[in-house]
Amino acid sequence: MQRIGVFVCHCGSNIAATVDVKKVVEMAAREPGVVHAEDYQYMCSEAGQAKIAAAIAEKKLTGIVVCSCSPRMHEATFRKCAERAGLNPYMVEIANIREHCSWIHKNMEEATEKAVILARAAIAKVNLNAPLKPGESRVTKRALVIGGGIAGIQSALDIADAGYEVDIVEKTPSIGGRMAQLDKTFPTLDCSACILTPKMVEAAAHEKINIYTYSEVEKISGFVGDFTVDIRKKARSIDANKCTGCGACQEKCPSKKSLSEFNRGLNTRSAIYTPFAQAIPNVPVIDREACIKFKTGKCGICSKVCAAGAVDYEQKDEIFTEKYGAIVVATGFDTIKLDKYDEYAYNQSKDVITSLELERVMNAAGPTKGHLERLSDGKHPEHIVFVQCVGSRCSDERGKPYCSKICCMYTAKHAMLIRDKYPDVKVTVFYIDVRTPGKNFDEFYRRAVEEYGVNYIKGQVGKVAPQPDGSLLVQASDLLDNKQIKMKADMVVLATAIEPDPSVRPLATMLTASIDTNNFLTEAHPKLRPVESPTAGIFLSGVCQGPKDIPETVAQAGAAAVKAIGLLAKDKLTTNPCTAKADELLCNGCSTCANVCPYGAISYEVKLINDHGVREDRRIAVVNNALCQGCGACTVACPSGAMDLQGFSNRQIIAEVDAICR
Amino acid sequence: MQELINRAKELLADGTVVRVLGWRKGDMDYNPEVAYFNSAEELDNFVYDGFCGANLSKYMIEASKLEGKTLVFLKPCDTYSFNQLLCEHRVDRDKAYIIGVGCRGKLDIEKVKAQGISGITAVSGTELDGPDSIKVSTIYGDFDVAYTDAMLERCHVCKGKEHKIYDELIGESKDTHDMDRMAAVAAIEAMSPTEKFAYFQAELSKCIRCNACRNVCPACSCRKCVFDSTKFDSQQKANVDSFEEKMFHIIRAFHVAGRCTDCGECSRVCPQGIPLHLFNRKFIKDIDELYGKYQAGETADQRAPLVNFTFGDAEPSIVNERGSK
Amino acid sequence: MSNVSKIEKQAALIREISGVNPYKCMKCGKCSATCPAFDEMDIKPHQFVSYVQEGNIAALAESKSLWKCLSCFACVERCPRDVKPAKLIDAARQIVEREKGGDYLMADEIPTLLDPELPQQLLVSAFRRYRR
Amino acid sequence: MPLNEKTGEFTPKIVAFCCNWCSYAGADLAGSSRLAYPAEVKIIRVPCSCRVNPMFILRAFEKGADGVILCGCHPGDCHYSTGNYYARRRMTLLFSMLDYIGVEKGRTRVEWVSAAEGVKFSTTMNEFAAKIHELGPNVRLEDLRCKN
Amino acid sequence: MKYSYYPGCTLKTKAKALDAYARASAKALGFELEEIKDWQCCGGVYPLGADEIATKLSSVRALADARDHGQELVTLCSACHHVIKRVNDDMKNVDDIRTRANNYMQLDTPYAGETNVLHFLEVLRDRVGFDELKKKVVNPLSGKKIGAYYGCLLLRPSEIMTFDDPENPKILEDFIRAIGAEPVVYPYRNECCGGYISLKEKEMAGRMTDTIQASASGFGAEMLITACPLCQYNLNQTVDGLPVLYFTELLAEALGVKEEAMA
Repeated sequence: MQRIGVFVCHCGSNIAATVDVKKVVEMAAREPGVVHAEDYQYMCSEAGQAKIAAAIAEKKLTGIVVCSCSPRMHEATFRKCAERAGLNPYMVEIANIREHCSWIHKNMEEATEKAVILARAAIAKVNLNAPLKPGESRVTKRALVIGGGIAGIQSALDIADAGYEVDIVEKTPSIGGRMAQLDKTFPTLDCSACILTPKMVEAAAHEKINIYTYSEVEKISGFVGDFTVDIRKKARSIDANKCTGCGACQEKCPSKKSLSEFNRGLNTRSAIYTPFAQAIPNVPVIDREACIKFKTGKCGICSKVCAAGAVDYEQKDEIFTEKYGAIVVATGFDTIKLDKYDEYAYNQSKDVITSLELERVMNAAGPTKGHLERLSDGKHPEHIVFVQCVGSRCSDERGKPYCSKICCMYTAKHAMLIRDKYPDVKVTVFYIDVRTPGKNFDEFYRRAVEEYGVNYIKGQVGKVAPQPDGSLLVQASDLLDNKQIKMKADMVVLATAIEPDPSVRPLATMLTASIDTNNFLTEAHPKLRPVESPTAGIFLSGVCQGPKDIPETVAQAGAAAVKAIGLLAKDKLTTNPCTAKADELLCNGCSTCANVCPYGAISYEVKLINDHGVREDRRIAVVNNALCQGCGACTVACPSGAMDLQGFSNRQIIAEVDAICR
Repeated sequence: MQELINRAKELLADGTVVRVLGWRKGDMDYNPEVAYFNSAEELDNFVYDGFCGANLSKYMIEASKLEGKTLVFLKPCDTYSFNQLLCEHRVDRDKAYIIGVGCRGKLDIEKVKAQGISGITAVSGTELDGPDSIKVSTIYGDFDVAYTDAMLERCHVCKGKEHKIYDELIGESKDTHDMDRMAAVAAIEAMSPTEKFAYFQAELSKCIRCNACRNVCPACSCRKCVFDSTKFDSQQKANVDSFEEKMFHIIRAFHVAGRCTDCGECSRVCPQGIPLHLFNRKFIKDIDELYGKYQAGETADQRAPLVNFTFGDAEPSIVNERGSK
Repeated sequence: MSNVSKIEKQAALIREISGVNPYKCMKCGKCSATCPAFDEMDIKPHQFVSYVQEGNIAALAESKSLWKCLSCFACVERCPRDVKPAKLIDAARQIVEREKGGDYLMADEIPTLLDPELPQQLLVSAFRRYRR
Repeated sequence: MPLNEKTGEFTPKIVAFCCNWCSYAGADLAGSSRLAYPAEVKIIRVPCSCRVNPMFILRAFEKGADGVILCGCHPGDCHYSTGNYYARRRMTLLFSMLDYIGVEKGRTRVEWVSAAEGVKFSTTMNEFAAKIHELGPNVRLEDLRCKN
Repeated sequence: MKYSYYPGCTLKTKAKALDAYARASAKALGFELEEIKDWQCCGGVYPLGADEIATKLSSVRALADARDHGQELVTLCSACHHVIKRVNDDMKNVDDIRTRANNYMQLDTPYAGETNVLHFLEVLRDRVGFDELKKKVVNPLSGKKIGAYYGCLLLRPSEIMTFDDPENPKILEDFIRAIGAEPVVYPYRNECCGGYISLKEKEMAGRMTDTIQASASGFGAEMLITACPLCQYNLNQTVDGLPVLYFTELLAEALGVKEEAMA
């Protein structure tokens, strides 16, 4: 018989305001096995934990139930507390009477009754608990960073600087990501390339970093400390070891009509190309869909002009497998498609562009060589209208329900840069709210208004109508004046919502990392574990977790790196002891369990079994504790009930069911 | 029948097998028993006729533990069970010498009795090569009964006359399939929830929990049944009907779902005449309709539907559309 | 019935008839930016939401806007918050028309409004829109 | 029959099995967002929806539960990759069998609720509880011997 | 191919041409419009109020009739299309409206949105196909610069009408191309002409049509086409405006059945 202690937490008034904790103590004390029950203001506090430890010692408790917040919050805390007091940590059960009770019910009587039942279920379970001992698994001292933008580069550099091998996998031909496409950065207005390229070079030169561009993650298996990843290196059609990066091939390539991805489709590139001049590696790829050689078998000019003989039309995709201890996801973002927002005439006029396209227009390496001009006719614009919140803060399916966070600031930046360089250009910004929470951010926005004379109007744009004379008629609200405005503009720039890069969806499935309804990766805890995925060993870096600007991205990238380093620094990991275990006397050896095991953790051995005096060789399932992750699929597949899950045994769960239905 | 005995004697004599698993005469013509034969002499009691419905596959679990090979006679439908057991590593292929025996459907004495015939003393003409009607002798005189009229329900919905696994074949099999296997299930599906509940309540209340169904079932072959172990706090042997009616048979059917070959032994042996196969067939029907046709025991290396999935499987809510109106 | 409870009832009725939750509005003004009849309206489309939120139904009922709204659904289409201002306006119009004497079109007005080309559907729809 | 002693109203017993990674966290989120659902719903934490044995569900009914709901990660998002796919087949067949023996539809349900779907968790539980209220007490599966 | 056909009030009176050209063209294109028996006026305005039932019943009647004939329901007038399509959506998706409407109607088989409602233009695009139509054109309207006027009713609310991109539609432009003419795209083709208010607020409606007309002619259109008798009437009120024609008239002309249609 267990000797159980029950500890009911008030959580200040979080629990105590709706649950009569005294009553819970009183009722729990009557349950079988319970020899001690008490309540306290904050069980998780030092004093609360001291009470638990004292009771364990004094009452010689063999198991405890803490009625408090979610086990996802403090189970680990109370387990550690029990362990310090000499009790096996797996003899602790939590009754969640906060998130699942006091916070959702208003009626005290009802909530108290439910809390009592939840406590009862936990007591029934702990009566059947057995001490468990965690196992150990090894840690592969190598990290994988998925995505080679500023987030991935920063995470990789930090991990590599700590002395661990890092592989960066980037799906495009060069690292650099979105930041490489930006012209200037806020709120300092320094040049994006000037601060990014040194980082790219540093990553490329780092002896601990391997960069796999034009590559994608194909398959991921394993678990924290021991992931096995298949990476596909797409055929570049160029031998990177031979290529000198001279650029002759690109110059001579006759197929020059493909839209440049790097310049957001605003101009074209050759079929053999490096996305931009500072690309790393400076090795081109052949776009096989556009290449004349691949389409018709004729041409081959690039091969002829390549002095190094690097062009290899026969190159094939290559898949290699590598093991990693930690994975950092840094897949970044893209702007949403504007197909469903044609009231802004994005598809009807070349002079309506997104902000990211404006970055390319403003950039010296962009389609207009950095001259601000209309893309339709090359004319210098007299008036530019910026529209905020295009697709952000939308509750319908056209857009995104969240604030994209960076638009207010980059719009202020664009407005300021334009007014600075071209004082003759009038700039109007239509906004719903100007959101500038950040260091020097509001000051920056105010400078745009006060020093640069940018005209901010509160109100949304309803329609952009292209006019026969080539101008754009912008119809908008001025809410402060309660007017409808119609103004002519030469260009309209849309602050388009950002969304996670679509590649993150299949990746999350491979990683078994959870993802929210907007396809942002979910963090383990929104406040306390913001850079970790709930899936152990997966860390989040940059916009894949939520909208953020460059300094925030870099900060998070560093934080993710530190978490990864903390993992890689360990030689062994303690494993979850809640693993499956087969009862040898009951096992049929039928292999049903192995069929459903996602980890290949179950194997079969022929063993001499003594079954009530009958000795015979039997085929028996054996679970590898280092591989088993404790899902329990095998326990239900097992027809005889031989396979059980420690910590969540059949009898424990049934005891909970019984306690609830009593 | 003599051919089987002769062949068995040969195999015993040349040492291919050390024992024979078959049927021997029972106290009446219509209840032969499953038996081991260890010598040529013992084989004199061997019988193979229309009443040898018993599926010998399950006995091969124990036979697989014995020294030497066992000769086992399997009817076409029994071979599915053998394959399924092989798939689950419960029988040892190397310990079995399988003679696939011909079958023209097996008989059910209850079907004879249901025709108003009582006081049965003997039944003849049930051999594989026998006539189209059997002769039933009773204390009131002799009666002729058409062979098919005395056949087990399962033979009317026979899976086919082909043996799925064997070492050699003796005897011709006949196609006896002349009914829709799922008709009875579909009829129940069409009832209202109240009718369904009443139907099963009435049938299952007859259960005396003798465990014959469990013991005969080739899929129900666990070393220890969950109903006898402490693992689920579900051990209960006392016959208290409210449990039997609602849980035991559902759990049993679920445990064999995807593994049941629909051999029909459960219903054949039930002393209370409960149509237990209707549970198993419901699962088979659902599996066929939701996850694609699947026949357990078709081969020995299939992946059973409950340890398998596709990404596009139906959601459980499909039951709301498919189930009772 | 007290005045307060009548207002509350009417505001609730507007929410019910329109099926619109005015609290979803984030006051971006896109409806008013979109509205082709904006200049003719005394209470502007985005203000309708505030009036319903505040329960100022009397002002809505007297508003010219009820009769100026074109029911063109441009605001419904473009509203990023799915508030559907046109439905609010229509609901307010319903409330006025359903009260005795609220009709905006009288049968004896018709002859003076007709012209030879005028399609039938304009009369039919005017009756539907302006009368109960 | 679980009638409220004071009001005489039917207060059902509802067991909700929630997987640790998605749905239990979704329930936590419903809690921290203060999204109410009836106190009749009691949650049992399991590592994965595939841990739920049909016997647990039958057991709950036998012991007098009026409704049982299983919540897990959305298909494709299982923390253990494939657990919910097995659970989906098992529950589909079990529910179909319960329907076959005449148990009212709607006493059982499976819903995929992610860690981010606090709202969905709460709405699901509200709907499910309403459905159980509509169906009334479970008399067909309850084992009378289990009553005190 | 046979479709159930709902003409609506105006097509029997002031807009007879819209109807006649459509029928003749349909014949030329190999499909038939079978007029629903005893159809009633749709009311011209979709009743927005969630509590309005009676005003939706005439649409339900037409929809159920098409369902009973196992046919898709084709409309021609934009207003009828709008009303019937939206009522159909209510019957399919709004439990309360479906239940109450069926209670009123007492049909042999209750109606639950089974019928597929198609505008004549959708038949041309999705059933006939513009490529196919192009092949059947005998009298291409080459050189004609035509502005399409969509108006509101066909496009919005787009989630229910699912007719075309509500902000940048192209079905009429594709149609214009198919009959050999040149489409003129102008930004006000999906802005309201004020048709509904043109009875009581003539001046206001006039200002709206002026904007549309000016925009279209500014981009070089020589004429406007529309599917809506109300728009056609209203847009024609602009003094010295572009001529406004029904799209079916041009279709019949291109197919060479114009005379036959009016015979």
